[in-house]
Amino acid sequence: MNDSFLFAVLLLAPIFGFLFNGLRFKNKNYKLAGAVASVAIGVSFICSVVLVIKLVAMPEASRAIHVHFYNWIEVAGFNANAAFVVDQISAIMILVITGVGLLIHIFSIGYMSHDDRPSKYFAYLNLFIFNMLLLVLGDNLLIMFVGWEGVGLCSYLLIGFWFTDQEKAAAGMKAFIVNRIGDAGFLLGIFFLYVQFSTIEFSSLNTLATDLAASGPLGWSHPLVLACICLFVGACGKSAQIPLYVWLPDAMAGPTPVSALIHAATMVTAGVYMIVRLSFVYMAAPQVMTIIAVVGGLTAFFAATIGMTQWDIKKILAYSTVSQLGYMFLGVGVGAFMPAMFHLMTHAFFKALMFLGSGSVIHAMGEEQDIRKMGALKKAMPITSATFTLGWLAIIGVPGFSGFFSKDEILWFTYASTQGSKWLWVVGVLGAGMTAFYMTRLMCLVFWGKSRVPEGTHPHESPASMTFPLIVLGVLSVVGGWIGIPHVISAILPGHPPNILGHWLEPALATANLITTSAVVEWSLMGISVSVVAISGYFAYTAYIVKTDIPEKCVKAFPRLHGLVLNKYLIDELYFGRIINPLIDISKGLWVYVDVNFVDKLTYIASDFVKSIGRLFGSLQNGNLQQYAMYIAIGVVVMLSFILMG
Amino acid sequence: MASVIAIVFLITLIALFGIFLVWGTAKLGPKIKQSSLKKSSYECGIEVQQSGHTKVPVKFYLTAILFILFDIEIIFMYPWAISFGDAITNGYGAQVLAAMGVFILVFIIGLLWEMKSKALEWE
Amino acid sequence: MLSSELLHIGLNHYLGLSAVIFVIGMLTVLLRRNLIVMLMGVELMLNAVNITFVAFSSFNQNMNGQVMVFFVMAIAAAEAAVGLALAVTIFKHYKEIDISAFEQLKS
Amino acid sequence: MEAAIVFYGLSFFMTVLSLGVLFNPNPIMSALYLVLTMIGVSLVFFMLDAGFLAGVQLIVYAGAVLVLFVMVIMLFDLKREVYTFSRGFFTRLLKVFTGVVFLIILVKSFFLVPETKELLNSSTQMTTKNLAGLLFTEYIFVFELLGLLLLAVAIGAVALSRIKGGTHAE
Amino acid sequence: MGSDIVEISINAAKALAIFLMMVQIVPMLVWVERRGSAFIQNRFGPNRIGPLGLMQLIADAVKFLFKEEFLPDKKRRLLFLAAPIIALIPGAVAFGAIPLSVPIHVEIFEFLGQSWGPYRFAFQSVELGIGIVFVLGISSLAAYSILLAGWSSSNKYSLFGALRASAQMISYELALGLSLVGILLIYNSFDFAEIIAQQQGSLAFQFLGKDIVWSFLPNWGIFYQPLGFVLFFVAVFAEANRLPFDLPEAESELVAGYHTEYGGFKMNMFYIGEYGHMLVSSALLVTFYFGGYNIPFVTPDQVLAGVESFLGLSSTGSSVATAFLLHGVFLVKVLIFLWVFIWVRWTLPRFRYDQLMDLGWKTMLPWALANTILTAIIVFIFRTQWV
Repeated sequence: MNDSFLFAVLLLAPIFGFLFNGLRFKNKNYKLAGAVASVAIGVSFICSVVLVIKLVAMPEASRAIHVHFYNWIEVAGFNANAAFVVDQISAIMILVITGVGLLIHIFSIGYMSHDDRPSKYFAYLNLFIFNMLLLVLGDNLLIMFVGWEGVGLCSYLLIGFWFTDQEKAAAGMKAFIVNRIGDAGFLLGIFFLYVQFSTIEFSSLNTLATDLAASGPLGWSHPLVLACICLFVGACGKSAQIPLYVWLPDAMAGPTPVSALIHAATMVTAGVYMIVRLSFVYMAAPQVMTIIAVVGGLTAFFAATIGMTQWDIKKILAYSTVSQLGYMFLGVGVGAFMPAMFHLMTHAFFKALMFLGSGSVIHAMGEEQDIRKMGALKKAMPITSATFTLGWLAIIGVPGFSGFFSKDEILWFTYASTQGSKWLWVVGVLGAGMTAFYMTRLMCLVFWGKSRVPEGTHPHESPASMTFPLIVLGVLSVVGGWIGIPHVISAILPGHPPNILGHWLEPALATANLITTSAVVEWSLMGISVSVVAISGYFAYTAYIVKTDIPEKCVKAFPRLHGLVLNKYLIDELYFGRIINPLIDISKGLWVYVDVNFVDKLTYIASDFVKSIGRLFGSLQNGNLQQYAMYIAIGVVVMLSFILMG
Repeated sequence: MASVIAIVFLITLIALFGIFLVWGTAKLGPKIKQSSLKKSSYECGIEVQQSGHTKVPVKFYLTAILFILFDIEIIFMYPWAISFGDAITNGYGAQVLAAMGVFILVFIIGLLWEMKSKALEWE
Repeated sequence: MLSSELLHIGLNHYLGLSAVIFVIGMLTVLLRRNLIVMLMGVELMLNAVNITFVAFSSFNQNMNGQVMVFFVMAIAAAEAAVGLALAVTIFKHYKEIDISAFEQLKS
Repeated sequence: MEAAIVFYGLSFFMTVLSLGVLFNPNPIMSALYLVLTMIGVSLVFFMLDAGFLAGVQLIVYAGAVLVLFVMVIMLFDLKREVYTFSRGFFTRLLKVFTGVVFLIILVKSFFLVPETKELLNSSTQMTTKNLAGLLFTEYIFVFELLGLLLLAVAIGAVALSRIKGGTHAE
Repeated sequence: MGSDIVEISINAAKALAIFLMMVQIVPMLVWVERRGSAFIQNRFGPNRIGPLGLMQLIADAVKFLFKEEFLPDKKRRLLFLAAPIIALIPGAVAFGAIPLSVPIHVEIFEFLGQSWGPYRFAFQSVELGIGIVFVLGISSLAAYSILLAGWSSSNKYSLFGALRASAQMISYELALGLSLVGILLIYNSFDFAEIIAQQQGSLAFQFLGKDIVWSFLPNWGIFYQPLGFVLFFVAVFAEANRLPFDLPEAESELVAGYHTEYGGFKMNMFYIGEYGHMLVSSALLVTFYFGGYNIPFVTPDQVLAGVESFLGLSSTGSSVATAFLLHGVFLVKVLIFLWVFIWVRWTLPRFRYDQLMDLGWKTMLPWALANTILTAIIVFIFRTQWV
């Protein structure tokens, strides 16, 4: 089967699903809608698997399948054509998107059984997958941008899915607007790149960038540097980094599978994927890399602190996503492109798992999201709690699980890379510790400990269609780590399992040059991080299971700090106060003075003038026959006099 | 130009003669006392019933209109009649006859229609 | 002093006469209120035009002018016929022939 | 010499008569003035050597059209009109003014006409036979059309006379 | 009217003479009519005043002059007086246009020490290139006198009479015009003189190239246009409102038609108009169908030659003599027709009005059209050289 057919099916299957469901919005039959959507995603999953297999079969050097459908825009030198490419990086991404997507589709069939608009939901979900595939497979920045926007749209549609609820609709709006700000940055970045290289294809961009980098360091005002900064702003918008992260916690207003798919596995990783895609371009601008690393580290630490004080299960997971993304950007910032991709994949598995788990918990608890009203769900929901525990172990980085390998690799690169710095490593480790603390806190309050479930609700295990994806994701979050075992660990393991992922991605990515250190240093660093994680985990366990009064004492010890953190550092209020409200006031003022008084007045004057002329000529027609004859006579006389005079 | 003078002379002559006669009768006749009876219109001696606005039949003006139209069609025939002899001698007698045939046909149609539509039916 | 130009009747004299009659006809149409007199005004204007036609045709020795007069007469007669037929129908309806009677077609 | 006398006399009479048509309040009188004007026009045609046209003018206008006018006036029994001219002094003034300006323009335009030859008296070409010849060669189409026009007018007039009110005007 | 004083005066005298002739004929006709009708009705007629009642006419004329005037009220008086005058004009002017005889040629002669150039006097008051159309035009003006008479006498019945009379005149004018087309087709000219010139000698016409001469018949119009003659004859009667068609002003019908209100000489003027119209009609009949002033089988030139050789007068004298001789012939023919007019009046009953109008529109007009078409086809067949 030739490539273009495969690509076509891969891309068009979700579209077909979208159209099928889209045209029957009002239909309440969720089974049919869900089935069709899942089948569509299944088909594209199979296509992507086939593609990856073909890719693997190709020789290592030129591992890329390129397909060109038609040249989309061809204007005086600038041409962007609808062409797609699958190479090592995008292979992983499409597998993750379609794979995780498929599982989430299956999960949401059960989840959306009570909803009255299932087909609309599935239509949006399919559209989202299509756009995500566009973003990932596009061979030039413009196609990526189209996907970028599409994804933003779908996230808005899905977050505000229950738009009847004012607050949820506002959350959708907020997500969309913040994304738009990021997209603006992304667009500027594309322009700068075009200005610099007059092409927007990734392959040519990367080669040109490396030649440019070879010719010496670039100043701050160099277009390439500016491009990187703007692109990074775009990435922040999409992947919720420091300035533009505010939308992600509120995005929890959407259905949980949405959060799982969009705000854990795929969309939020788009920023990371973009930077990894343009790794050589970023390598040419080291100063931007440091900015990214610093922002990534801060976001990781900062989000983790907020995560500790939250009571809503989904909010905790949201902040944990923000902090994990912070780790990925930290990795990318220090040049650890391969570990960042690795962490991205593993994070996709265990975060999707946890979200779905929380989904089934909420589903079981009758839409109750406050963990203070949960507890001891282990007995009521064995499968969910078991798989959730696997995810917990992965995320805090217990050795042997996927989270450990990827996060540790990033921390090692932070320490070892010339780009990185010791302080960043320390921040990273502290972040990891706090992650361990709030995740354990979550586990204690939800699954272990005493049951604080109110009388009305009786938690029960979710049906098979919801638990099956949980199991698969559980296995993946464990197994996912083994394909990218760092060499230092593989050295001591029997059989020296090779770093498959590393070899796979190595030709396509740039890598930071690490300072040579002995294995001992690496082991010791690993030891420190594991011990920090263990201590904070134990501390959380004791605080929330054994002696439950510790949290109150901490709160009383630092009341103001706790209040501040609880209210998410009043970031939202800051934004509203400083930016949004003044903007509204200005526009209201403009409306009153300029529009109402000036522009309207003008139009009224014009219309009155025309009306008066109309009335003037109207009076000419008074039915008197002779008057008409007189007008004719006058006309003739005037005309003749002109002829004679002229 | 000469004929115009002759016509004008003739018309003035006749008009003067007429005026002379009318003037003569007025002057020579006995002086008349205008009495209401004399002024009233002569109705064979029967008392005059002035019936106000007389119902004038519209038929007459229709005759006049049809007269105008058919008169013009006749007048269109005069130049044809005059030049028909020469047309024949010059050789295009046939075409002229044909053209005139069409014209006369239209005339006949008008006539037939007018007869059939009983436009000139006198009560 | 009868200048020779005035005595010798040229084309312009006839055109002058026709112009005068035309204007009088026009004024009749414009000024008189009685519909039938307006139609007479039209007849006057048409006759003035006929005079110009014949004047030009006889001064330029070209028969086209006369043929045109011939046709103008036919059309003028047809027009008068229809005009008066309409006048009669109007008279039947409005009982009076003054044009101020039928001014319904106004904005 | 006598041509000038006749022409000026005739044109004077015709202007006076047409003014009579305009100013006479009694429609029957204005109709009669119009008859005399028509006879005047036919005399002008005689002066211009268009004998046939003069005769046709007499027959068509003086003999047929104006008989219809007089008959219709009698039909309506129109007496002397109370308001002969249109309302509004200024509009009347404007109308007269337009008429006068029109006259001036016409007279001015006559002098644009190139100098014409002497009026040849009854030269050979100007006979009715040539008129007929022209009629049947160049204007044959118009000739047939006019036949149809007259037919149409006949039908129209009869139809008009049949409208409500039957054959008798109240 | 000619270039010098002599020509003008003679022309003027000629016009006056012809007009007086027409006016004189009218009383004579009245006398003939009264005597003739008496003869037809087997009674004497006026014979008291003067031999055979000839002076009766002058007596009537004087009587009419002294009759009392009856005039309508103020506002219609002008039209009331104008009507009889207008009645006069058509008849007289039309008669002036008809050539009564061969034009007179006068050679140069000495008089009062001045030589007066050769003259040519047409034997008619108005010499027109287009005789027929002019006569038709003028005779169509007759309708006005009737309309005005009816209108201005403010008498309901006279108004009706006037409308009926004018309607009748109009419809028969159509038939008249159409029958004339036949004549034009044969003679191809409007001018009376030319038509009469073509009616000289004996009947001769070409047929398929061969010239056929029927010497026993004079070359008159009637033999070319027999149907045309009948139509013309009937139409002329109607035009002049003569008897079978004189219903509109017949005594027994609507009082006296349009001239009920007229008394005295104005009434007489209407009669003058009527008889004048009759005179013109008969003159036209003679000109078109009976060879005008031609003596049958003899051309005017032969007559001129005969007179010259027989009387031996000078050329002007002889041309004057022949002119008057042919004029006499013309008058004889006209008188015959006048007698026919009168004769018909006292023999045929009167038509009812709707019969009269139907005859005009539904029989006369179609027949005239048929005649035109027939003549056209015959002329086409006879004249084209088929060979």
